[in-house]
Amino acid sequence: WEEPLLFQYKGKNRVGLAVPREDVNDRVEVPSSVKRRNPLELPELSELEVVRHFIRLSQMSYGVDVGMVPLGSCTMKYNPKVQEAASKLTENAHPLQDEDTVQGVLEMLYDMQNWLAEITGMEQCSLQVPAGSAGELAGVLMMKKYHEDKGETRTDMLVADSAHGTNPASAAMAGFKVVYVKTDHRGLVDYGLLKEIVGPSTAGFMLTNPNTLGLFEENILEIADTIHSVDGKLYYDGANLNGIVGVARPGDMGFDIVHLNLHKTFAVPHGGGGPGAGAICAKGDMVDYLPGPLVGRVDGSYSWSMEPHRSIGRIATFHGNVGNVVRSFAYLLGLGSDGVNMLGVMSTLATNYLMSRLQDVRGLQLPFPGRPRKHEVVYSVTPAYNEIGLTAEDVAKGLLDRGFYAPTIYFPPIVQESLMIEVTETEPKESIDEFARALYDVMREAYSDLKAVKQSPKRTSVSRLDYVKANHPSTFTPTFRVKRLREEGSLQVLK
Amino acid sequence: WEEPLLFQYKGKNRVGLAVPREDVNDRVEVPSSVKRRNPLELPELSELEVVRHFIRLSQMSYGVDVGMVPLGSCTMKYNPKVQEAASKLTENAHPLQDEDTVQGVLEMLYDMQNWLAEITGMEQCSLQVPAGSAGELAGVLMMKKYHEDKGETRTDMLVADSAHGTNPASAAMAGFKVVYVKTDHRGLVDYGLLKEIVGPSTAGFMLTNPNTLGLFEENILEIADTIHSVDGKLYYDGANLNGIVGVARPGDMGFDIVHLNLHKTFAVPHGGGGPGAGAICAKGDMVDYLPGPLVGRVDGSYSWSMEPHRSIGRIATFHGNVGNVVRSFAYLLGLGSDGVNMLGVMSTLATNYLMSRLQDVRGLQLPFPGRPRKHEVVYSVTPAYNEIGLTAEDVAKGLLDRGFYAPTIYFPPIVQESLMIEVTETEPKESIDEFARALYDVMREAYSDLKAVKQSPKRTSVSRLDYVKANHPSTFTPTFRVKRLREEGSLQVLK
Amino acid sequence: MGLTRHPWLPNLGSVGEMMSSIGISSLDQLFSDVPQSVRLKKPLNVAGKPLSEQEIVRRLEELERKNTQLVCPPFLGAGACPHYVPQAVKFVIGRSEFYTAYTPYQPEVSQGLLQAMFEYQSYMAELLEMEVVNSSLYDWGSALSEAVLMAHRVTGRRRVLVPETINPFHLQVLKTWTYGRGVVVERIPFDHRGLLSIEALEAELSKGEVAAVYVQQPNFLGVLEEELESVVELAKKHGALSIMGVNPLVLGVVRPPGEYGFDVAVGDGQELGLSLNYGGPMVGFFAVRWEGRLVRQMPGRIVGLTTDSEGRQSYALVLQTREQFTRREKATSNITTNEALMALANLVYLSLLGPNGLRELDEEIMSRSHYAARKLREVGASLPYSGEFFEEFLVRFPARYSKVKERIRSRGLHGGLQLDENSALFCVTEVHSKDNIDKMVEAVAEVM
Amino acid sequence: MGLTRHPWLPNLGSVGEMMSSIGISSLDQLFSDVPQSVRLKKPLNVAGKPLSEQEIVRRLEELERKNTQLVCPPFLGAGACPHYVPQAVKFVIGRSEFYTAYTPYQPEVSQGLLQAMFEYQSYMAELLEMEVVNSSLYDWGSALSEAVLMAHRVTGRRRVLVPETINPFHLQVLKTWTYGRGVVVERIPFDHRGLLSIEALEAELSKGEVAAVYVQQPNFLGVLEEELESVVELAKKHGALSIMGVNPLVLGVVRPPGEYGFDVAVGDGQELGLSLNYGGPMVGFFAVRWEGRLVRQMPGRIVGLTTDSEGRQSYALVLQTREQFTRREKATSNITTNEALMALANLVYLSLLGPNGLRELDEEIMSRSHYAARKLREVGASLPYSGEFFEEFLVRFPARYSKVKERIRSRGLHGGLQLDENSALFCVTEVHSKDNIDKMVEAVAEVM
Repeated sequence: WEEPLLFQYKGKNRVGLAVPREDVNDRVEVPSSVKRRNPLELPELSELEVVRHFIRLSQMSYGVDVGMVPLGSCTMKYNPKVQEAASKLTENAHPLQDEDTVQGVLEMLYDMQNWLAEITGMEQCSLQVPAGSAGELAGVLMMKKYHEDKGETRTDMLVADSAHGTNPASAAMAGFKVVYVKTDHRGLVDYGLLKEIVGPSTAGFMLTNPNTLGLFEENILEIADTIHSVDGKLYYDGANLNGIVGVARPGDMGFDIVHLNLHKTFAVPHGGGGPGAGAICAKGDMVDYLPGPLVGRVDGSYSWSMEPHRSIGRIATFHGNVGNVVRSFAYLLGLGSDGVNMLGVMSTLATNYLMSRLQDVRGLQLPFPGRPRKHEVVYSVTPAYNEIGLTAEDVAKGLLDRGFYAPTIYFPPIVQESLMIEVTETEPKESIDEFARALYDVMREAYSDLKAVKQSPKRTSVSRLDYVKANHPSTFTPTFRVKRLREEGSLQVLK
Repeated sequence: WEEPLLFQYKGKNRVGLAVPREDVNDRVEVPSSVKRRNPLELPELSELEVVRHFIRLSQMSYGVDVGMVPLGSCTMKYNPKVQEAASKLTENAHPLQDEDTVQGVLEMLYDMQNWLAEITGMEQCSLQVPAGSAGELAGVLMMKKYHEDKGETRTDMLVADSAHGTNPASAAMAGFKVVYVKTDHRGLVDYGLLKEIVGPSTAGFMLTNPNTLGLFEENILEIADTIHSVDGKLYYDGANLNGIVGVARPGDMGFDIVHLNLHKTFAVPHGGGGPGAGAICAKGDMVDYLPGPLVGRVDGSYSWSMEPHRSIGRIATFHGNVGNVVRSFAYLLGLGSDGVNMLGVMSTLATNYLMSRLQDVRGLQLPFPGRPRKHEVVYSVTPAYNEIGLTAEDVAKGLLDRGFYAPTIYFPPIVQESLMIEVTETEPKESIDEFARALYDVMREAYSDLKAVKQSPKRTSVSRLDYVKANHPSTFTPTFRVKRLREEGSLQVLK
Repeated sequence: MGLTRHPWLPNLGSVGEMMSSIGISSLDQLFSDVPQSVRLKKPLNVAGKPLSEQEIVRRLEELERKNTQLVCPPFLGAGACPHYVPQAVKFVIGRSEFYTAYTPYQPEVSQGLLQAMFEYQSYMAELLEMEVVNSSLYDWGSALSEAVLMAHRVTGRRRVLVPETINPFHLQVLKTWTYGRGVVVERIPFDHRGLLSIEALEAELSKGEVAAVYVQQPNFLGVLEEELESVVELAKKHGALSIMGVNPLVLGVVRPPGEYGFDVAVGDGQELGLSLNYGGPMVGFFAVRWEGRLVRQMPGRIVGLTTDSEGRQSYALVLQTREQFTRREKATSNITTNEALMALANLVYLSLLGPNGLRELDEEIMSRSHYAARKLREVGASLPYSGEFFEEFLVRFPARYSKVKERIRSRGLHGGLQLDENSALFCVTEVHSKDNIDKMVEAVAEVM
Repeated sequence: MGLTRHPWLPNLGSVGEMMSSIGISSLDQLFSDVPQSVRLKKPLNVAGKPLSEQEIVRRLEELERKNTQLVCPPFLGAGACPHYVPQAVKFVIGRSEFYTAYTPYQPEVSQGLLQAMFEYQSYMAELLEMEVVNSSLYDWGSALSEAVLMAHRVTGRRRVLVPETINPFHLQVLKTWTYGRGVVVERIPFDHRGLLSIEALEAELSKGEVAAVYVQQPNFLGVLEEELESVVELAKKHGALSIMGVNPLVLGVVRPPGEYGFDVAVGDGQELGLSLNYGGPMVGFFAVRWEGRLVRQMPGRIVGLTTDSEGRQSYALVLQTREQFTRREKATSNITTNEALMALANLVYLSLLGPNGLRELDEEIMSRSHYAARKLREVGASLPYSGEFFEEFLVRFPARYSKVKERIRSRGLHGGLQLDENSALFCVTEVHSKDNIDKMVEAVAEVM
């Protein structure tokens, strides 16, 4: 398809949705000082035009329902269709309704609070955070407030150099100085270095385990002891939980705070970027700092009765993305204990199986070899880059032409020309086989016909894009309004 | 996509839907004489595999939501999305439930019976027929029984030579001899000829008005008189009603029986071939012959209380395609009287507008010119066929490459190399413009590069198919079972 | 013109422009050929004022509230049995590329739909162990009628033998559809176990002129017929076609028509992933053995495998020379619209269950129906026929069934279909929990 | 291994094969690097036994029944207002190519989603009359927080002035989010009409060090602010950024932020086609004027127009150098996940309504809310503030509101949000029929 922009539709005097009219004689106008002056420059469309337009756009989009999306650290699982039915439970509930009118919703949230606490080994969870980054922000604010309550100003937030970019960004938003902890030759936190860095100004350590290389931090108990020895707090980034669910729990490893991405580990659909859903969980003295209120249960009825004493306050306007929490609820009901206990095993099995299919592919290198991966694995195409100039991006585009979405590339930053691959336990073995074949095929083609790979993708609706034009101040066009005003000559170059 | 057949999936020990287990101790087996012996040769699939497979197949399908489907006599309207919500009303009702438990369903059916009677100018409608051909069968059986009740055996069913193929087929299923009435030089029923044909053995005349050329039968009142003069019955094929809704009614033209396709005129989605929904309506002495029972209303409550005295009996197992009737109900609620009264005008306007955009296209001829069309128009590419060998099928395939579905081709049979186009009132003017441009473009290309058109379509998921292989007894493969058995050598050539 | 804007009528604002392109000055000119005498004198009065979508939904909800909300689906079968419809089935048939498509006349842009129909045919073929399946007819009743009309065409005979235990709704449809062709339908009695009497069948067959013998599995009493080999043999011996009507759901555990050698198999896919829909749409299936005269005489559309001009595996409608749009009055049937979308639902349902799921589901249904039957017997009801059953069974009550039924209704449940003063046909499937079965039995116990 | 088959775990039957490909003989070997001391000693206890889909649906329905079924949506707003959600909106966001997609990192296979996000940004830009819009943040509260943090970055100042009539939930979020950066939030009072006091604002501004002035339209009392030009002027004069929070729904009839010259606009798209969802997901929008320092400092993803290597119009994520995955602690925000699907819902909703529909809807809502207000006054309630309102208004009752509320509940309706002993904030939109408004007022009348 080459589907025009809605703004390029030319209909007149059309409407795609009729407005109901109630016969009340109270027509009023807004005060003239407040009245909109310019006509709204929006297209007029019938229902057919709207529907057809978006059907066509949808066919130019790639999601898990179309094929495998092996993005590392994103845990792109299959989203069971029963989840869509689940959203009916919460769909029409207003966040400020009397509690006795939403007991079903509250019971669901209460169960979820408890189940997630059990899974993470924490004492309590708040579901208010709408997604991961808000969960991280909540977590670092909790640490900040904790230290302040003690009358201390702790300036440093430790972050692994292999960490997700959100970790340092969140720490910075909370006003911390970010101190990076290097990765050692095994792909793990350099424990020796860590001991040197930790001190009285250490507020906490943000860590993910398994880490972004898919490796389990073996020294986790020692790390926790070290952080705790200065009364720092250990923070768990839940993005990578899928590799160990049912095998080990952050709480048992010494973590004090955990954020979860329900849209990763617990199968909430990613929505093309969002909405997700999150949880922030805590144990010990950190429980008092959770964003509140939480759902409590008294005499069989549920209410927002649990307010953490030293709560950092509200992190979302209402109760978080409840409409997505219920999707995870349905997912967990379907897995049950038996299924939940197999998540880590099955996702880890999938990753290691993929690795077994990718042995000895020319140009592809496995950094930090010799250790089992968990939910994901990171490869490097540095050998091919050095030999023939093939980049990770080239490989990604080559995979697109073979019907797959690309892995995460150029992350984690500690690996050059990296491909970060996560297949999840929901992809059938045959899909993994096909993906391995496709990757092998791209590498093989690169060595025989590099130009062909460099020109890919060719079978997609557009080919490689002009990013200079997209980002240059004189051509940067974030809205149709900018395009129109620029064409009219009434817009200056962005300064 | 090249999506493999489900039978080519290789998973083992998979299931896509879990079966609930209730703890009852009544496990029984079927008697051994009745027990299935051969294992079921069906693939094992997870939910993801099933969903992904069908998403991919859906993207290789073309419907009204994807683009214009200008199939003549098929009335491919836009299907408003509110219809999908409407199906909830009937979804879970069992056809044999106590009537007092389905009053909402019955009220809807009662309203629909009456509305359709009003629209057609008939006295009563039965919604039991699941689609058009069953409606026709009901209609001809009603005529047959009517004449038999009078003690007469009438052998002849008159059918216009431009009629839909279902008309003669239905007549034949009811045991009638089909007598064709020719079309005259104006594109209308040859009234002079008709008068000659009609006689004591005439059971009835099956007609559609506007006819399949999109022309209104001007002599309709005279035709009706002629048929009625020998006590024949005039039957209205509702496939073409859309061109005159709100302008004229079959009942007022002298028709005695009308069948309606709710999936044409009343926007039930076509479902890739079905299910549709139908109605069979009657007036005068034909009312008693309708398939029954009908919904009646007594003291504000609804029941299946109206049984036509001389009913031909049940034509469907239960009450017809009620789950689709409710979709038409929602459609009619949305149009209201004001909208219904504009259907004929707006669809006719669309057809004639298209014609105004297709004047003087080289190679394209308008048979029976000089008269306004109604819901559809028939063109012929005979001039181009004679000049350069371009066929109607070539034009159809050329349109596919330009993003449109093709019109109906080679119908009606009285026009050579015909393209039968119906745009409906739901297509925006701009779509009609684009279609006209595409058709012009195909014709232009044919004259400059015939081979290119003959090789189209090229941009579709497959190119032109091998119909000899598809139909030849030695290669005819209607199921995967046939393919498997043939490959195993255990299947003979079909004799 | 009452309307100036409407979501479904995009051209209301372009009327003037379109008229001037046509070269007319009034819309009336479009209808200059329609005699004034047949023109509508006053506007149609239909459905009141146009409703906005929101108001349509409100009106529908108003009607929904007039339906009684039952605690669980009725214990009703008799040709339409309640089953759980998986979300994935609803999702797939809700893909509008499928549901807004027409019959795939242009295969190059309809490969997805065609492949799905080929897969539907293939799944049904495996289930039935028959080689050729069409891409659906309306419902069981019409599929049976088409089968009988086909037998009439093939044999030239008029007599058709059906069991007394045929679903009476199917029987009525059969009579209506075949009336025009002069087919005579005769009924064969059943024995004390509720099974077809083979002796009676043989007796009727030997009278000659029989076009077809029809059997139903399970039969209307819910009983599984056990001597179907004999039926096929006898029909063959007397030159009649053998037709088996079968609930495809049972075929996870029950012998399929192909194994017996039936010429034709018909039935309804309603129990494979369709909502009840107050009885429609359903989806009739139609299958025949691998024999030319049957294949060439069968009704309905068939999708076949072929290749395109570049050799790619592809799919197209085949054997179209049988159909009405080419053959007109000589067609094998008048059918055009079929139930493709419902056939798709069958396919998705079966592909989700797979062979293991289907077998497990069958076993679960049998457990629950037998549990219900045992419980009903324990409170004093009886099962008059001793033949083994699947999900339906006839129950006889010492009390009047109207009273029993009323008491069941008082619990928010809905009993089985009344057949005579003291009997009703009950249907129990995986949607009836033990809890609800117990509640139903409790209610029954109160009036015994 | 407790499970042998599960619909969502396809490889349970392939474990052996996969293990041998890996070269291990026990699944435990996959976790040889996890110290025994942190391994789970007993299995997690979560959610009971695995439920089949049918049982999941039953459990959800059980919970649904524990919610009170109201006759119509509550008369509740305060940041989340009930509106009719069109079927086409539900349909489009139910297309799983959209909802199962990730952030479109690979534009070549994500053009559809990218184009939709570009269109969303473009629609919002027209509505707001602002040039640059991102492709969504979490909600109003977090969008406001991001705006304030941005003002803090741009100006280097710490004071932020907000009206006393700010939505209190937004205020709480703002305080949480900006706490770490040491931002101080101060409140500006309102006058007898319920409008922001410009004098008070000016006084606070002149004290200096103000990073941003925030106003809310309509404000928490439901009142439409009338002197927003002055706010922009004053902010500019004192070197502070001006931020307008606005309910985008009102912009069919109300002056947009761009017309006043605001630097930043934020708000929530909840009222543009989203279900209430018990308060989430919602969708924060974020827009800035065409000025480099604002554009480069804004948070969140932005989709821009470009061309591909063959010159075709295409779309891609732009200005990614602002974002966390490249800039880490120097990023403009930590946000990754946004609310793309909800932004898509906004886009579909607005494209259905178009300019005429939006204006008509606004007029209809104002009619109904004013009807309700008049009726409430007629039975003895009062409106303490005289400023013009849109859909929300503060009502003062002579009786205690707890009693009023209870009486309204007795009709199956749900009243407004209690603000003090005698007052509540009511919200009336197109989902509240005249009938239901009358019923509510009737209930109120009974306790007056």
